[in-house]
Amino acid sequence: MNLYEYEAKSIFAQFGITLPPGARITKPEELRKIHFGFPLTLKCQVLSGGRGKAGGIKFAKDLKEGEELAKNLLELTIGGSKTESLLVEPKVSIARELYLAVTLDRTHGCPIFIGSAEGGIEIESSENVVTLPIPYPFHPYVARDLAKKLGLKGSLLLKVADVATKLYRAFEALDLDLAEINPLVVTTGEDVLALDGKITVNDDALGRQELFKGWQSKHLVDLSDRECRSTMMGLNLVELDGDIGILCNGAGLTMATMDMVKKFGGQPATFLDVGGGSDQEKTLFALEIVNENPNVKVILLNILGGITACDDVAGALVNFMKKNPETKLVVRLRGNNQDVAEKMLAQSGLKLIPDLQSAVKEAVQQSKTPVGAKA
Amino acid sequence: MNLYEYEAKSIFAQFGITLPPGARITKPEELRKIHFGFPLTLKCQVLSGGRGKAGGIKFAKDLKEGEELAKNLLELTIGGSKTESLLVEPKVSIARELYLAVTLDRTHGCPIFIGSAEGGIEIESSENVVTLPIPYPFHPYVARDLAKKLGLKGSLLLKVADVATKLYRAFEALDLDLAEINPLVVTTGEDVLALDGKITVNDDALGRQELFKGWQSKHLVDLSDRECRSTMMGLNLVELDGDIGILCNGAGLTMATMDMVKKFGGQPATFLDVGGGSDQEKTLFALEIVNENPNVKVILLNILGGITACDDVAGALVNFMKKNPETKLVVRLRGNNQDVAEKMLAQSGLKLIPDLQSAVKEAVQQSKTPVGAKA
Amino acid sequence: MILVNKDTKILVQGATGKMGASHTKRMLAYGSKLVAGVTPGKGGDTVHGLPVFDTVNEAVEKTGATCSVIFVPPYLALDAGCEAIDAGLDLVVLITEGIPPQDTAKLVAQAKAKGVKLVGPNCPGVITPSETLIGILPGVIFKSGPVGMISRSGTLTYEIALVLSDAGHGQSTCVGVGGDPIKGMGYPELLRAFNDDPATEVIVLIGEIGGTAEEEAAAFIKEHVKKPVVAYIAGQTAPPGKRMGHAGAIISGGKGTAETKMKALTDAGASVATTPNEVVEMVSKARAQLARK
Amino acid sequence: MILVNKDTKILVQGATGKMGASHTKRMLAYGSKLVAGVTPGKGGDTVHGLPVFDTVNEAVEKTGATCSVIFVPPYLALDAGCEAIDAGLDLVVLITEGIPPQDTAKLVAQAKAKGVKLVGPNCPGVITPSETLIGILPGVIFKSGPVGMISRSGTLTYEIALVLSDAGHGQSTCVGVGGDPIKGMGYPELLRAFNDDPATEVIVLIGEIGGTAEEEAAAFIKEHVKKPVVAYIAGQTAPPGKRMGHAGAIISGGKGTAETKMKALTDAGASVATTPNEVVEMVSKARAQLARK
Repeated sequence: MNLYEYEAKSIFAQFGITLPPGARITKPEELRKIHFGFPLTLKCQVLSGGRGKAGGIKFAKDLKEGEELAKNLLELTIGGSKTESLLVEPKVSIARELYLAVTLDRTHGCPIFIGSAEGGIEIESSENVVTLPIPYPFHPYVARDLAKKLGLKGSLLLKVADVATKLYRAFEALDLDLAEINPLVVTTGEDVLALDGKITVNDDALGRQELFKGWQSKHLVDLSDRECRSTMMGLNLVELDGDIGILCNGAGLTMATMDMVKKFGGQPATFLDVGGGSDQEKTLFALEIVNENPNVKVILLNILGGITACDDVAGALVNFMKKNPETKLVVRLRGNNQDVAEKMLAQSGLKLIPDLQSAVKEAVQQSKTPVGAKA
Repeated sequence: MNLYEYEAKSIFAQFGITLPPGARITKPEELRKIHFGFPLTLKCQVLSGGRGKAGGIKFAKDLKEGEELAKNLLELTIGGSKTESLLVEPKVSIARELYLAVTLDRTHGCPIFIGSAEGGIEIESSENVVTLPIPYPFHPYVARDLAKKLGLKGSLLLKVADVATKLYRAFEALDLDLAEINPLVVTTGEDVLALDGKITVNDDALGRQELFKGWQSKHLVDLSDRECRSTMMGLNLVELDGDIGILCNGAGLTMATMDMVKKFGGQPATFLDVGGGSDQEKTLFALEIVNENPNVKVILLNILGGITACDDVAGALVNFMKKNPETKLVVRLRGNNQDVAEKMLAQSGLKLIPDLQSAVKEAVQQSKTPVGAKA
Repeated sequence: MILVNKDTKILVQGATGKMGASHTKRMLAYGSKLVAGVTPGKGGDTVHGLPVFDTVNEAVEKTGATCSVIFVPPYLALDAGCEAIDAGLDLVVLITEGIPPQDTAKLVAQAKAKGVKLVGPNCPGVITPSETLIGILPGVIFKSGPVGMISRSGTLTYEIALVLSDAGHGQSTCVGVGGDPIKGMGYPELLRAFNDDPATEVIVLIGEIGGTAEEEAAAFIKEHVKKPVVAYIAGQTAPPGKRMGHAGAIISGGKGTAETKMKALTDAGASVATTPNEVVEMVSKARAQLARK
Repeated sequence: MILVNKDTKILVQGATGKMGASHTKRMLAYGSKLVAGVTPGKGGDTVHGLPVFDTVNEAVEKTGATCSVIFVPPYLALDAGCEAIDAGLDLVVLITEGIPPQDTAKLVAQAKAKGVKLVGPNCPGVITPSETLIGILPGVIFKSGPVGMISRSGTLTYEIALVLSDAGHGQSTCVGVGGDPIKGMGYPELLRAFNDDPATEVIVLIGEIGGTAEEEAAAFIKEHVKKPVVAYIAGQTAPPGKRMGHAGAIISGGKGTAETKMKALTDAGASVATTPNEVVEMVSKARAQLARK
């Protein structure tokens, strides 16, 4: 779950990281109540990236300009996401900028610090990036090692190491996947402030982090409506541009099926992993949500049972076909209770295809047949 | 720092350990406001042990009896400590009693669980004691291993392991030296309650535990007034029954000096370790506090300088002798700036004895000389 | 075969839960040498004839188990995993999905410190066909033979084992390393084990988008692996920036694409398939070549 | 000599603090091979001519130090100690007094996991007379010779070294293990080292009340130590239940008395003195016996 900048900053503050003063506004006229003076920075609160380039950050020299800019910014849509609010901050007098993050590193299998002596950058494309694995349990010396590797000295080394320590504490305490300060600025007065930040909370940890209880639904704004509903049901749906709706059990098999569809000339419309051990209700929901997509001409259901019982899947299919007799279905079903499932579906006039490659080819062919295609 | 039972219990509650209902009272008439009914248990809140044997726990069947007992108990002195207040609890219907503690173990060099399937006992003299070293970082399975070793089964195993887990969490979070529940009772209704408990906070950690800020002075009641004042000054004073006031630098040397005094026929009146690197002010305070003890006939000051500068000590001595010209002093001073110190003290008429054994013998002899002894 | 065989004594943590119990039954039916279940508070019970203990330490002491397979809920996995690791087992197979990755990182560090092999989490387990099944794989799909398999995916492993078995290419051992970004055993250690295993002729590596594990595997193959490797990468057509089911399956910042992985593996001398059926063709070819030698 | 000699390269953590700086000066004056100071934020400075670095890792990389002596305040000792241990030094000497013992327990566990020798905390350090002094011991008191000393106390060690030196019994190495209940190296490891050290003829063990370390030492002596051991226990007249200066020096629940310790050591074959002067007599006697052999 990605957080808005203002939310990330409230967490930074909670862990003792110094911020510039700031206020969140949802109406231009709220600017009048702000106690710190002009010039001001107005920043769109959106979950998508590329805010700066999309014109989502503006500077106002006085209230009149501020209100005008605020009005426009509050109506701005960036990367498909509507601006949720504005974060207003005084313009900071910057001596230098740094980059600081904690994230999980696959290769080391542990959290790492990422730092750069240049901030406000796209970290993926920066040349001067320093990384440092973080042993568990953490001790602050690791943060000092990082600051040293960034070439810092004296009190600045101590201040940046202190911020890095606090950033790690937040990362660990709140089960974050990413805690990033970019840029971390050093002001002309030698203060070290988190000017902008990004936090990604680990989705699997949401159930044990009191702070984020109930936050999930309002943070799915970069997903389509169907993707959101799937997420809330515990299903992983990714919508694509094609016309073949793919449902499988297991992430790898779903990707492989998608790859095969494409290889044999078809266009996937959905990636939908229904997971292991899905029950009838969940499978039915999955079929319905794929079917809702108006681009879908044919649904390819590929279930290879390990945990999943084929008869449960068949039950869901029978129900679905009753409600949606027009929908084209290609079904590959293999595993536990396959024989029972076969009988159930035969009664509904649906033939199972036991071999995946044949099923994929059949689905591709059906997607290209105009007869009986949905309007 | 030892805590009162009611304080220990408030910490148990904070960490989720279930307690019987309870109220602390300082006046008998407060019993009338207690919302849980009779019979009641009334328990003296004192820091010294042996409360039960000293008659510090009583049961009252009704309000009348309760007020009478409360009046008496509030006036009770146990092991030299005055009763601070009473903890009042309803009588619990007990099915069985257990013992549970977390403490630091010297031999293993780490925290350990101590448990016993019989509670309400003196753990030192119990036969059925189970101990289990606790690896760091802690995981709850260690608490289950303990419960298993105590012979518990089923839901009781889970409940006791849960209490042990919470007890460890408190122990770690609050820098405790000892967290003890004795007895941990299983009620006839299968609830697991901490009926009595003891907490010792590590003295060296008091400076970083917000919860205990300002608590120290009110918890020194088992010390003499002079011992209290020394503790508040950061000095370790133990008062003894003899007449030779011993001041040394370093715990081991102070003990050795005390042992030698006794060996050569003297009686130590104080053990006072002035620590390493003491300054003039602290040394003067130490001399004064030893001199305050009316039993002290002679002060034996033994300083072997490593960190301590002899001239600082000499300065303190010169000052002390000006104020207390009557006090008999035997001084052994050796180490840094010894020559300077020697000159300073020679001017005040005091001769240094460089050898410890000779100094001890001299002090013992002076303690037996009645001439010029203090009144 | 690697890691496990018919003599491996296995205990099941979370054996009395719904999933644990049903897979205990299946593993027993397969012939796996399960010796104990562990569920705190259920000591003394039995599950499908298996004695249940309250603690791993007790189960190990009483039964001599050297391997644990874990089915506990995600937030209890760190505790259960450390219990298994600290008890001094050889191998811990962690099936549980949805463990917060910082917990996994702690488990991985603990396993490393204690010299314990950890497989998973979020994995189907390990099977040495005809000998033992440890986890949730459907045993009937796997046949005994000379193909060693390593995979980040569950059902995709079954799919490929299915077409391999149908084509007469049985498996020495299949290890599902799991779909999470932070995990226990990875490709290099398992590639080394299969390379050293006399029962394995050909190694099949089933990867997917996300991370750089396949690139690291390629480097390892180039350097150390003498046996033929057939690789398959799922997600060749996955869009960037979207998590494709597995927590670890995401192309981010242009990194972790199937393309770069396939190229690295090809460059390292592996045969790289684009469909499961191609995997079969390549294994057939490799075995035919070995037979000619 | 054990643990350290004139070639031991030493870094000083907390070298720019008041205590660290003054002892840095003393150690340099003694001839100890100090190569670096470490104080975060003071990198680039010097202290008594010694270069100061911001981190232990940098200091080790630049100077090749293998030993650290730590003078940081008590609540920073866990961090500084782990920094030293994780940097892969051989020996860490922790002088700091007043460290909360749970922090010490974490340090002890970390040192053990990484195979690093930890001496202290709350200790005077280690001296190999005429070679190197690491810590706060007054160098002038110690003379080179064949007596190996292990002690829980600071100034009492100086007292006994003083009377020994005056009587012509110099020391091979003296190790102050510290007065805290939880500590790094203990008697058994050091007894073993002195027993194996060709430069040591007689071992002097200076214990005190509290705990059972002396009883464990006695068991070790009985089993493993071939050289004569002279022991002294401070606190023979200490009252029970009172902490005598050191955090570890307390008789509680009837345990940890000088009497039981002295008896255990006597039973193990050690000569047990009741005063520092008796220690000298017993060492003289032991050396005379050795000389006759």
